[in-house]
Amino acid sequence: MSEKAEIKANVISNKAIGPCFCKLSLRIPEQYYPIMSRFLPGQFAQVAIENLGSPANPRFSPRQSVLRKPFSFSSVEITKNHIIAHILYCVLGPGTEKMTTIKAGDEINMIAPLGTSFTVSDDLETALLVGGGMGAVPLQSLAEYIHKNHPKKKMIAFIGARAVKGLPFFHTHDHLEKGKIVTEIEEFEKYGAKTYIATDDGSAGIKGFVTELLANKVSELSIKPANTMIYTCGPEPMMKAVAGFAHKNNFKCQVSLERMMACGIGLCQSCAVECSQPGQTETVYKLCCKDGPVFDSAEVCW
Amino acid sequence: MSEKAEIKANVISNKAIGPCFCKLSLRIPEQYYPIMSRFLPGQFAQVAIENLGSPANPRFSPRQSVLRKPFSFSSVEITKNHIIAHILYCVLGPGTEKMTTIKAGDEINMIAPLGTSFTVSDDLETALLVGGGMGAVPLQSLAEYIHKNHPKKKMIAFIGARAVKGLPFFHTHDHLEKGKIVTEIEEFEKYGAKTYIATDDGSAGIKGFVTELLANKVSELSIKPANTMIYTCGPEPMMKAVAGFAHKNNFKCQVSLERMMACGIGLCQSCAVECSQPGQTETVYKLCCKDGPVFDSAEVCW
Amino acid sequence: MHSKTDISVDFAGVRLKNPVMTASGTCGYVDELDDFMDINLLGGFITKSITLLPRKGNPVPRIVETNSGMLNAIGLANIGVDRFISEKIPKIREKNVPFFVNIAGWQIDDYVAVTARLADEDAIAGFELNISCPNVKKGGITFGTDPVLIKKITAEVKSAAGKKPLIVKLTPGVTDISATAAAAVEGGADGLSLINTFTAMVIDIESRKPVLANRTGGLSGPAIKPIAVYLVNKVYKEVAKPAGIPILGLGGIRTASDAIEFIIAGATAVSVGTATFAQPRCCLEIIEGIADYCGRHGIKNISELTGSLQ
Amino acid sequence: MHSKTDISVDFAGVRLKNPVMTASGTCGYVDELDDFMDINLLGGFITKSITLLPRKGNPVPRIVETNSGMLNAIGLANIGVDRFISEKIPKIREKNVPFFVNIAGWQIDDYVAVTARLADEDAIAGFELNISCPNVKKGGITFGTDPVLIKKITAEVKSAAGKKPLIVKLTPGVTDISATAAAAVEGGADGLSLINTFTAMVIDIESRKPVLANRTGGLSGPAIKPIAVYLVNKVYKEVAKPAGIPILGLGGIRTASDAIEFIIAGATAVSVGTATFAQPRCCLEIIEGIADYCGRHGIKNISELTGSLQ
Ligand SMILES: Cc1cc2nc3c(=O)[nH]c(=O)nc-3n(C[C@H](O)[C@H](O)[C@H](O)COP(=O)(O)OP(=O)(O)OC[C@H]3O[C@@H](n4cnc5c(N)ncnc54)[C@H](O)[C@@H]3O)c2cc1C
Ligand SMILES: Cc1cc2nc3c(=O)[nH]c(=O)nc-3n(C[C@H](O)[C@H](O)[C@H](O)COP(=O)(O)OP(=O)(O)OC[C@H]3O[C@@H](n4cnc5c(N)ncnc54)[C@H](O)[C@@H]3O)c2cc1C
Ligand SMILES: Cc1cc2nc3c(=O)[nH]c(=O)nc-3n(C[C@H](O)[C@H](O)[C@H](O)COP(=O)(O)O)c2cc1C
Ligand SMILES: Cc1cc2nc3c(=O)[nH]c(=O)nc-3n(C[C@H](O)[C@H](O)[C@H](O)COP(=O)(O)O)c2cc1C
Ligand code: FES
Ligand code: FES
Repeated sequence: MSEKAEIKANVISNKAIGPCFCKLSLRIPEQYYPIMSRFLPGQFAQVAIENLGSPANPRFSPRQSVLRKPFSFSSVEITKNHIIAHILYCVLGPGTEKMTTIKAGDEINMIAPLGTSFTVSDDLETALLVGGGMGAVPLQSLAEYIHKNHPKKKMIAFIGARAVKGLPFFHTHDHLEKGKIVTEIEEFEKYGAKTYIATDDGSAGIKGFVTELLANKVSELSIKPANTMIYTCGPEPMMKAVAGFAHKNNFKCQVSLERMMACGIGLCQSCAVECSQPGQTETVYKLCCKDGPVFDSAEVCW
Repeated sequence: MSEKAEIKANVISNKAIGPCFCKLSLRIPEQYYPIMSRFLPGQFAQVAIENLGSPANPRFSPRQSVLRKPFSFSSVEITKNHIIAHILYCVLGPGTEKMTTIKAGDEINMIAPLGTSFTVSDDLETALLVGGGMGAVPLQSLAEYIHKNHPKKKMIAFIGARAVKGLPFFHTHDHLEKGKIVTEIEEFEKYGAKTYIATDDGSAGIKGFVTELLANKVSELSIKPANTMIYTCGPEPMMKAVAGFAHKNNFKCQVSLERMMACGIGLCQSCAVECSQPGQTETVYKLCCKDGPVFDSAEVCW
Repeated sequence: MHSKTDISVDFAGVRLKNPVMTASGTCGYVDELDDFMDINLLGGFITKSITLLPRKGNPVPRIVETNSGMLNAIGLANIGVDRFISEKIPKIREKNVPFFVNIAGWQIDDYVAVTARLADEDAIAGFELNISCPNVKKGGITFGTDPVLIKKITAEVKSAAGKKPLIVKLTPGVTDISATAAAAVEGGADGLSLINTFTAMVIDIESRKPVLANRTGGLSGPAIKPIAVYLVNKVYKEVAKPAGIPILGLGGIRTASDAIEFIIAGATAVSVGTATFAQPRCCLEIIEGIADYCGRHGIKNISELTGSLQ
Repeated sequence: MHSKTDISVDFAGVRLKNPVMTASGTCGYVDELDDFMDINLLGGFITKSITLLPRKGNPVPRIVETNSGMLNAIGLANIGVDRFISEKIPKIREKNVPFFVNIAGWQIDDYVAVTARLADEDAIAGFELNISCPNVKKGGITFGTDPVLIKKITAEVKSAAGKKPLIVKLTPGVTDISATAAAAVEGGADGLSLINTFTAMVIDIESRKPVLANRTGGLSGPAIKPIAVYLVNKVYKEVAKPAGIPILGLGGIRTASDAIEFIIAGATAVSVGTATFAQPRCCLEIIEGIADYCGRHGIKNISELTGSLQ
């Protein structure tokens, strides 16, 4: 049986969250359950945008797109009776701007589920989720997955953003801890993951980089590399820093990368990721859409 | 003051009438009244379609359009307090198919009013309106105009179509006249125009061409060329036949022509109409968008 | 808030208050856009192609839409140089913007004759030589592909043009556009404009005939923009920059961002063609957008941007 | 209801059950589309370009979207002929559809060597010679623009190909494509495929750098279709028909209507490239649409349609 397919999903809602972020919620029709129930966290969809209109006064220079656009799932709720999938997207250009015109009741054509997923081994004890900006999206589905399938494992999430405005996908709430204001993120807390936030301007959580936060907490909480996995997704420089931290401290680390993708299904070779090969000096280009988006951070040539 | 302008109109409704015809009703915002209140029957609009989406399962091969599309107004209701404009369109290709996705509340960008109009001289006594298929659209606004501005003039409408299904824009009603079923068209009757229908298959009105119908009624009713004007719009072969009839019988005749148009405002020369020049053997190309769409049938080289 | 940028440019000796001009054949002769904008706000205005004798042009259909573009086969329909002088020049005089007359013909003598008729018209700032129109059967495109002919026609028209600058408009349909560009420069061109349209065809599959009466037409619009940007950059590096000659970049421009791409690639000024059909005011929006971009990027003089591709 | 049409075609001596093939570089090597369709339903399958040695290809970004199209600068990333033989040929054997291997290289010897390695592989139906890839710096495009070189490389590869047919893929970036087509035919080509992509560039105006790491890339997709249809028709009339050689038409096809345009223009078969990225099953929809069109028009054999432009 095929592992991925063209899926026509029904739009439940497409809500703006702040000026440039949106949440698209989809109901997957029954005929696609065999495909979509194979979804694993970190996998993504290629969403068709050609038939969409543009808003009346677009912010971005118009582009008449033929290609699909790749998006991670922030959550895929699978029960016997329904599958609901959520995509969180940031309006960055003409394609994502077109997506803001999607309405409840519309039909969306996507190819899914695509690519590799985050993996959770049985001997894992602690999962460290390190996300930056939009990169927190696939980590949300990872937290959901671990909570559901491995409820005993410990999760800690570290989320970085430029400012508190960069966290609009999240329901945050502040409370006092040892006399300091601590901002927590419901989306991770609800799966039992303790959250820590770092912002460049200190407008939420600590002021600084999420990598510093990670390093500090790992030492503060004496988290040991054995039986711990770092999962990270975010801007490439951030992931590079996290991978560097992991490497230096002997942590295993899975990274979810992004590339410009024409097909998302292994046809075009546009999404190359330079990787080292065990025991060889020569590097190879792997495909982000097929061999990734989730890679072992140690194999990626940063 | 400029005679035409880019107008942002508000969509009141966009209703399907039968499988491939639609009526788009627009509210013109007040700031455009100085422009739109100059509208005369026969003038048209260039409607922007670039920002429109396509329906989920389009019937036509996709085309990503940059250009606007030309449409006549079927009616422009001008009062002190509002201007409401109506466009009737037939879904013939990817552009008009996109227009079916327009919804109440949307904003439509059009350039209007464009081109020449039908003219009604003071000494006119009888107006013969001869329309075929979609060509009946501008004649509707002509009937509205004559009714409002020249209520004393007599109007008779002759409408041709392949079959009764080709008349979906109209509210027709049948009644018995001298023992025969007669179909009448409310859109013209309401302006005091008696209507006659011809269909190729006889599914409404008489079976045959609208030109035969015209010739028969003109002789039956002894309509004389003096102080009569034939106004015609429809497929080019039909208009050619009507122009031929007019010429042979010394009627004056105004025709509304269609051409593929890139700009609609006299910039591109794409909409050439070959015309004779009084007293010269050499013909010239006039512009359908600027010198037309309404021409004196005698000047057009058919 | 933003620093004020000088976006005026010197194009082939003509001062343009900004780098945005209309494109030949897409803006009429002079006053056709008046309902939509004050053309005096433009950097420059390039007229439709003018030929020695009036031309009716091709039969219809003359245009057809394509994905992100259109084909045209207008066939150089125009009123001819005599009527241009008697009917249009007086109107041009009323405008306060540099007018470039686009010249077309069938043989070198035609081009020379039209140019000579206009060389002394004060109202005209310069000429654009259309040696690249794909829709005229007898000539045009053949001039545009042969470097020897290009050099010859450029030289002869240049001497007919007197003191007025001559821009040569190049066709993209050649193996090496730098060779044709270099030929124009050798012939004495004061500027190069590129690109004209690509020869193309749309077939109506029901009738199995080409949609255009002329069978083929020229492809323009956003579809061709990335090819045009590449060609402008190539000619800038290989010919225009070394020769110190400005480029007028065009092909698919419809936003300020598009125009800025051409300028970064090497264009001193840009022309807007097909986009004007859909948005008659778009030149003005592009001018505003360029000024805004320059302000945001701290560019004092737009010349800093020309050819600044890294 | 409709009369049944025979839509199978003879392409350069290979029987295709229908005229629709994948396009090189847009469908992987063999099984990449299996999740979406049974490729045995295709007329034929054209592999990615194969070179003598494996190639990693260009740095990223390798693609960027444009209006109705995209640029790619993959740089012929491929596993090389050895791994192709050991890893892909066994999978090809399991398929029941004619496979054409697209061959690329830097000098004539490279092309000949790859072809020779595959000439005796029963699983391979024929070869397509890529002398027109715009994204490889050292060679490729230069071959594709020089008739003398084209004739030479075609002849040498043809003799290495043994009994298998050789299709030569042409670049649109030449002044006269009939000259390059004729050269391929003189060199012994059994078929011509056209068109490959146009060299093009997209500039990021914020960084003032080309978006693609390779700076330029090849433009494909619906944007270029009307140019491709014109070129197919030109080569059909001027070269292919007189020589009795079939054309594989491609460039922007995404619907049956597009494919039929190419066939009417003169293509015996068509390839679908960029459209497969958006609609992986679109080849099958195109095949259905062609059969439907032929039925509706009472066409008994699709060969009646080829070159039927009026
Ligand atoms: C596997 C994967 C998962 C993704 N998941 C999400 C997600 O969950 N939410 C979300 O908002 N976005 C996600 N993205 C990125 C998203 O695909 C792009 O933001 C989107 O395609 C931009 O399209 P546009 O037309 O609006 O803007 P464009 O004008 O195309 O691009 C705007 C900016 O985004 C960059 N960009 C465009 N496409 C990509 C890409 N594929 N990868 C990296 N950068 C790109 C461009 O370089 C440019 O700077 C994901 C990308 C990948 C590859
Ligand atoms: C002055 C004028 C007034 C018009 N008024 C109306 C109107 O009131 N209602 C209406 O439904 N249509 C009207 N039209 C025609 C309308 O513009 C076309 O049907 C429409 O542009 C088709 O666009 P499309 O993309 O859906 O189809 P396309 O695929 O572009 O065309 C479908 C078919 O229509 C023909 N066509 C396309 N554009 C034109 C055109 N401009 N003139 C003639 N034939 C064309 C094509 O050759 C093709 O056969 C008018 C045209 C003009 C010039
Ligand atoms: C309808 C039309 C008519 C044109 N007529 C001319 C012309 O008369 N002379 C000329 O040099 N170029 C002519 N062109 C080419 C344009 O000036 C321009 O080079 C080309 O369209 C590419 O720019 P664009 O994509 O912005 O339209 C014409 C283009 C169009 C679309
Ligand atoms: C991502 C990509 C990779 C390609 N790789 C090759 C290749 O390896 N060899 C080749 O001959 N053509 C290659 N092409 C060109 C296509 O085969 C085809 O000629 C071109 O894309 C035009 O067709 P289209 O518009 O249907 O895509 C490639 C095209 C794309 C988009
Ligand atoms: S996006 Fe096409 S191979 Fe990865
Ligand atoms: S449509 Fe452009 S001049 Fe008439």
